Amino acid sequence: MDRVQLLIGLSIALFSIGLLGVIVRRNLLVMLMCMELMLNGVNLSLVTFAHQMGEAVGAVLVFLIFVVATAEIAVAIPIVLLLVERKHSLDIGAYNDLKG
Amino acid sequence: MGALTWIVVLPLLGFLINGLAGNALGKRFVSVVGCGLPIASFLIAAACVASLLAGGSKPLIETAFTWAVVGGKSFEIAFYLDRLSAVMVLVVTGVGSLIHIYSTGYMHDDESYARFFAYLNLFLFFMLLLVLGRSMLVLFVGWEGVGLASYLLIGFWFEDPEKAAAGKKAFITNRIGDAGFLLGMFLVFFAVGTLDMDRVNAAFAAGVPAGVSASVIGVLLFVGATGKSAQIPLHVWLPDAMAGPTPVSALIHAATMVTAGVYLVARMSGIYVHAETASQVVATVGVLTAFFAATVALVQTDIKRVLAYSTVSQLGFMFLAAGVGAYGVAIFHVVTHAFFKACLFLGAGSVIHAMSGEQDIRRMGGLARKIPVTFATFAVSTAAIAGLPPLSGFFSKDEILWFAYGSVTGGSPWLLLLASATALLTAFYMFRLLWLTFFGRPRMDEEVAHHIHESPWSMTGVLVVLALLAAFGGFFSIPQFLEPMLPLPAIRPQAQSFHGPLVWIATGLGVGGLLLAAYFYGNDAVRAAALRPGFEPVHRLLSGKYYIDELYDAVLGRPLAWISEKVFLRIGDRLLIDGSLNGLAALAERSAGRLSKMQTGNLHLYLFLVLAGLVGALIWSWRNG
Amino acid sequence: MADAVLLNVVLYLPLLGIALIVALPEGDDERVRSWSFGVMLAQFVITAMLYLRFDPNVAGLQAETNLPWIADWGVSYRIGLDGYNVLLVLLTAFLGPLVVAGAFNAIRRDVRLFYAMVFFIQFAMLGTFVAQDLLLFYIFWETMLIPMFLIIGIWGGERRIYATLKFVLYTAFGSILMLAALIYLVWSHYQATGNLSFALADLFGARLTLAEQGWLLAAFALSFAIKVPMVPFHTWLPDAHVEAPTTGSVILAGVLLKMGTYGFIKLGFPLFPQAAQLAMPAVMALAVVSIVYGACLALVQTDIKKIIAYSSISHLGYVMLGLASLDLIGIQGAIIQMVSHGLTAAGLFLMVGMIYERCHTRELAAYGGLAKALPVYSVFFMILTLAAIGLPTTSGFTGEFLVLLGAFNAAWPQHLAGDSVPLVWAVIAVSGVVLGAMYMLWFAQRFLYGTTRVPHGPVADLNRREKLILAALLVPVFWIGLAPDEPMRKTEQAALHFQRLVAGAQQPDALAAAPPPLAQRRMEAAR
Amino acid sequence: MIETLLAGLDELLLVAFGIGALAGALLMIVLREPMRVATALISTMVFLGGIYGLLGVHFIAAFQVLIYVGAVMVFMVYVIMMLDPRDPAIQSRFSRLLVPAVIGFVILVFVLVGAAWQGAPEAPAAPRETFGLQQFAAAFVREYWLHFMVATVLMEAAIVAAVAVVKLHRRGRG
Repeated sequence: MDRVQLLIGLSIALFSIGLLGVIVRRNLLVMLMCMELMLNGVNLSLVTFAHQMGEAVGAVLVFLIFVVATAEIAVAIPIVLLLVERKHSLDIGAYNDLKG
Repeated sequence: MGALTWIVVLPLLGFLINGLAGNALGKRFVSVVGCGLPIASFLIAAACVASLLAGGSKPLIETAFTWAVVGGKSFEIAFYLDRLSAVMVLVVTGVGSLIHIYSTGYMHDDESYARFFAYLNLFLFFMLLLVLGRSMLVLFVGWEGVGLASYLLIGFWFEDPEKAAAGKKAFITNRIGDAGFLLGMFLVFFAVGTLDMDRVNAAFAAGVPAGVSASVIGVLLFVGATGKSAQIPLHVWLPDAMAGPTPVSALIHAATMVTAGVYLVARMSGIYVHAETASQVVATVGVLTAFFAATVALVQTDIKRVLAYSTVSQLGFMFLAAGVGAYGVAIFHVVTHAFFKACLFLGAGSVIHAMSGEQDIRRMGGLARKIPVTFATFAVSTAAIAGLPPLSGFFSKDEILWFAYGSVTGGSPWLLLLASATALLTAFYMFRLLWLTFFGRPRMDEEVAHHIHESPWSMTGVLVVLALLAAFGGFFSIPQFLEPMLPLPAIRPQAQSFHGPLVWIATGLGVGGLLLAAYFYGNDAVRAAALRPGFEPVHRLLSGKYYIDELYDAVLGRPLAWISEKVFLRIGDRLLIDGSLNGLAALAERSAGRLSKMQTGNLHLYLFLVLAGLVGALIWSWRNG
Repeated sequence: MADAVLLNVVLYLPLLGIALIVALPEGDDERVRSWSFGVMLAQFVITAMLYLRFDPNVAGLQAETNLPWIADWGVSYRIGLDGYNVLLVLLTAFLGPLVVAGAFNAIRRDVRLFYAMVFFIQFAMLGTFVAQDLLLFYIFWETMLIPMFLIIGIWGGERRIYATLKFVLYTAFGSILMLAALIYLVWSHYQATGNLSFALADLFGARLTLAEQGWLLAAFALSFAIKVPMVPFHTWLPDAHVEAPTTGSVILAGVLLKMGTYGFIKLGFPLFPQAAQLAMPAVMALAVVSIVYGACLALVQTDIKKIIAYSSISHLGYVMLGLASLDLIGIQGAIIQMVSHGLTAAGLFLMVGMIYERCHTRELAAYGGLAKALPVYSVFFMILTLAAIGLPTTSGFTGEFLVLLGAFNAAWPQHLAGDSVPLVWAVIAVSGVVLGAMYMLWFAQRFLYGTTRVPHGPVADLNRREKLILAALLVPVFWIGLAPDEPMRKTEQAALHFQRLVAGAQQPDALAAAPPPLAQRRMEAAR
Repeated sequence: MIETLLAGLDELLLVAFGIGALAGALLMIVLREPMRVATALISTMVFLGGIYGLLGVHFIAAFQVLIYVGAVMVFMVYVIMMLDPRDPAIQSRFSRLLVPAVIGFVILVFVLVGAAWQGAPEAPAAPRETFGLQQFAAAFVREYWLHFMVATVLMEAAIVAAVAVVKLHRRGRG
């Protein structure tokens, strides 16, 4: 088992666990954090490939993902605050306003 | 600008001045502008005609400007004066000016005095375009323009819905004719590549161009002419057009505009000489119209309607002449008709003026002594239209009868027979009109009778001039004048000897009509009244004008409205198009409603579906590697 | 070069106008109105200069700007004047100030936003006309929808939501198809030549099979036919007109509808000439059906705006007939008829707006005898009505006459050759002249004549502003009617170009030489 | 000797960090308290930073720690502290979809890993020289400046949005 495969496996695992977490956890904040975990998994794969290929593209992308993640969290947190303000709950089950 | 252009432009100036600033300028100024400019036009026209004749009849051509050039074909706005247009332009400006002068008296108390003169000048402008235009395009501009002016003038008293409707009817009927005219014009353009009528005639003189048939062109142009000149089947508008002020009836619906169709046929004679079928159609429609209108005129009781049907009838005579190839004679009748019919209409106007607006001849009678000038001029003109020698109508009508019988191009005994019958009827109903109006016992109310007065000099003076023209106009021998450009047809050999008797027959018809009218309507029309019960159905049919208006309404008007409303709007637009669209929209909405049930609002479910989708997609792509 | 700058100035002046009025303090409506008018007037003056400097003898583009834009996709920022658009650009710029002035009284709510929208749509319309790049054209084309949507949706009548939805759905539906067709066209042109370009000049020569052309033409034509609108894609128009505020109707009738016909003449037919040739009988049939159908429906309407809306359908049918004739006279007539309809329909809608401001109803039955009550109004109305039905000396006559002459000129030889169908259509189209007179005079008679009935009357006759607007509108109406030579010379090269491209396209030989269908080529490439 | 040992250590450390990261991730699923979840996430991130360092991309490692742990997670922790996350409303830790989600998860991992193993690119014979900050910076300035600018704009928009949301929040309250 060589290094790259190991790291890719890890990245897959992190991504999948993140996705699983988003699906199964009910706490809004935990869900957000699981999303961060997914991003981290993707980052890892990018860095691995960049490392393997010896090119900077992957790293650049990672950098941009940092920016996006930061932006995302910067917007998400106030939204969470607003939502909690309205429903007084962090339980995602309370948020079914989109029900058709 | 050359002289010809000035002839046309002066009335336009009058229209602009009176139309834009008339109300601010005062009646006197309006009168001066409104009458002065047409008179100036007449004088210039006379000078131009003089120079035309001095120059050996070489046509005067004046190009004003180029309207458009498309694909190497140029449409020019040019004016053209030859002998034919010389006759027409003199009649139009001459009679037109007289009627303008008459109007200063007739319309004196109307609140829209300036508007009236503006419209009259506008009409004159378009009429002059029509007769002076070199190209069919210019002619068409004038053609439609006079229709517009007529529309505006018929609906002059627009508060009355009936009058406005009459104007509309005139315009639409004319437009139907115009559609035919347009098609004929297109065909000419296709054949010759130009619309300049002198060139078209020249081209046809060298033989009918390839790809077109002269008869098709002739019939199409004649459709236009039937519209403008009120021939069957498009005659329905003219009697209604009498809703306009009487000078308008005289100018437009008797003397000038309605003869435009005859002018067109004469102008395009180069085509018609090659178009035997078309010429036959023209002659037949003409003589039928003449006869038909004369029968209707027998029973009309509105003084202007009698004259209107008589106009339709006389126009039929003109087309009869044109149809048998005697274009010069047709124009001759145009001229004499312009004189006597203008005089009759203006005389009728004078009568109406005297009768405080009453138009029903059943409520007139015994006016001869009260308004002697009007009576005298009216009587002269009546005699002229009835064809009593040596008045103008006699000459032109005699020649028409002669050629209807004798012309090698279409003359026949049938035409003569119908035309003679019409001539007899004409004399009869005209003298009936004269009798009922001027003789016998006065039948009007006391109050009206009290107010009867002779018209002012501006009206009677014009009547006198026109009566003189109607009396002696026959001595201008127009057919000979036009002979160089519109040669008269040869006479069939077997008809040669008939000319002498025909003069006597024509005279006899006029006198016969006179005597019959005197017999029936003298002595307060007791004999006519006695006759009436025996002919009740005929009388009703004639009074109803053969119910042609009703027929058109039932066959064309109502079905059109019905199809538009019920089929196109209800079924086409609302049901089919909007219906199917709304149906689609409703379908989308309903299915969206069902689909929206999937939206549980459960975020976890959505995410799980994402996961499932991801897995599915991966497996699929793995399988299909 | 100077001309190119001027054209860009004309194009972007409306945006400057938006910036100006947005910068104005809130509530200063008077100043918003006068400044908007000023900007529009300046735009018209510059456009008029450009028009005067336009050289009628040059066949190609003038005042051209050609800059790379999205170079990777072959998209360029390419605008310019040619015979196709020069009159329409002038018309748009001419109507601008009149539209602004016409709304001085009518719009009292959100004045700044309103004028910003008017500027916005002006920008988009001019852009659509001058764009010489397919993608640029498409962007402007779509942009037009937004301000129109807002103008009808915010300032419209009671059923405005329904009307806007119908309008937007109809046009957007057509646009989507056009976008797909456009991409396919560029793509297959790229496949065939290796030149990825959205420039119209390149695409005119694109070699496509007849089937491809047919589908692409159908997609383009649907989009344009909806905009024209041709029967049976017309039902959005009456609703949009009725619900739109006066300004909306004026823009819609004055310029927006010309987009459809302009699209046909500039893109639809020349891009796919062989298919267009084959489609011409159908186009002709639809055009004539539009003429008659629109006229018949106008005859039975009771809402003033609907009458004019349906008459628009009829009048634009003439434009399509002229194009379908493929006769030089007919094509020229079609261009003139576009302008003429822009003037008369805009004028009539303005006048309906003026009476609506006074009497607050558009129900024809409520009116009567306006000639007595509002003489000046009636005179203008009558002139515009007569111009609309093509009375000689007005622009309507020039357009109709040339269109019908062209249609007939094209149909008669076919009749001689044994195919009488076009002749029948041409003859029916000529009879449309009668129907036109019927509905317009019927309308005018009930509106202007008879006993005087003025809802909420008595009301004042036209004021000076309104008189000036209408008088200004009549100038080009009579100009084109009396002396169409000048404008027609400017469009002649375009008409020739159109005729050469469409009528001159070789039909059967081209088929053999055409490249195989795209799918086949892709398979080959894959191998 | 020492070299091979060091290389082996490198490998060992990599595996250890990987296991640490994996453990942190799994803990995130099972822990109830959000604060503990956050701690687990932070540890995962730090482990990942270690892996990056081991791979030689030090600056990414530094960013990982600085931005993720230093900025994002601190923000997160603040919010957790602010919101009193022991929400009594949350009856159960997991949603009803736990079982199907786990099944889906297993299949996903299986498929992904299978794909990764099957389609893994041939490792270059000798891994090329790892790029440093210099190449990264150069690439950034020369080729990716537009992307960088776009990201900057996005960042800015996010800040504005965050401020706007908070402002809305205030207004809604006041």
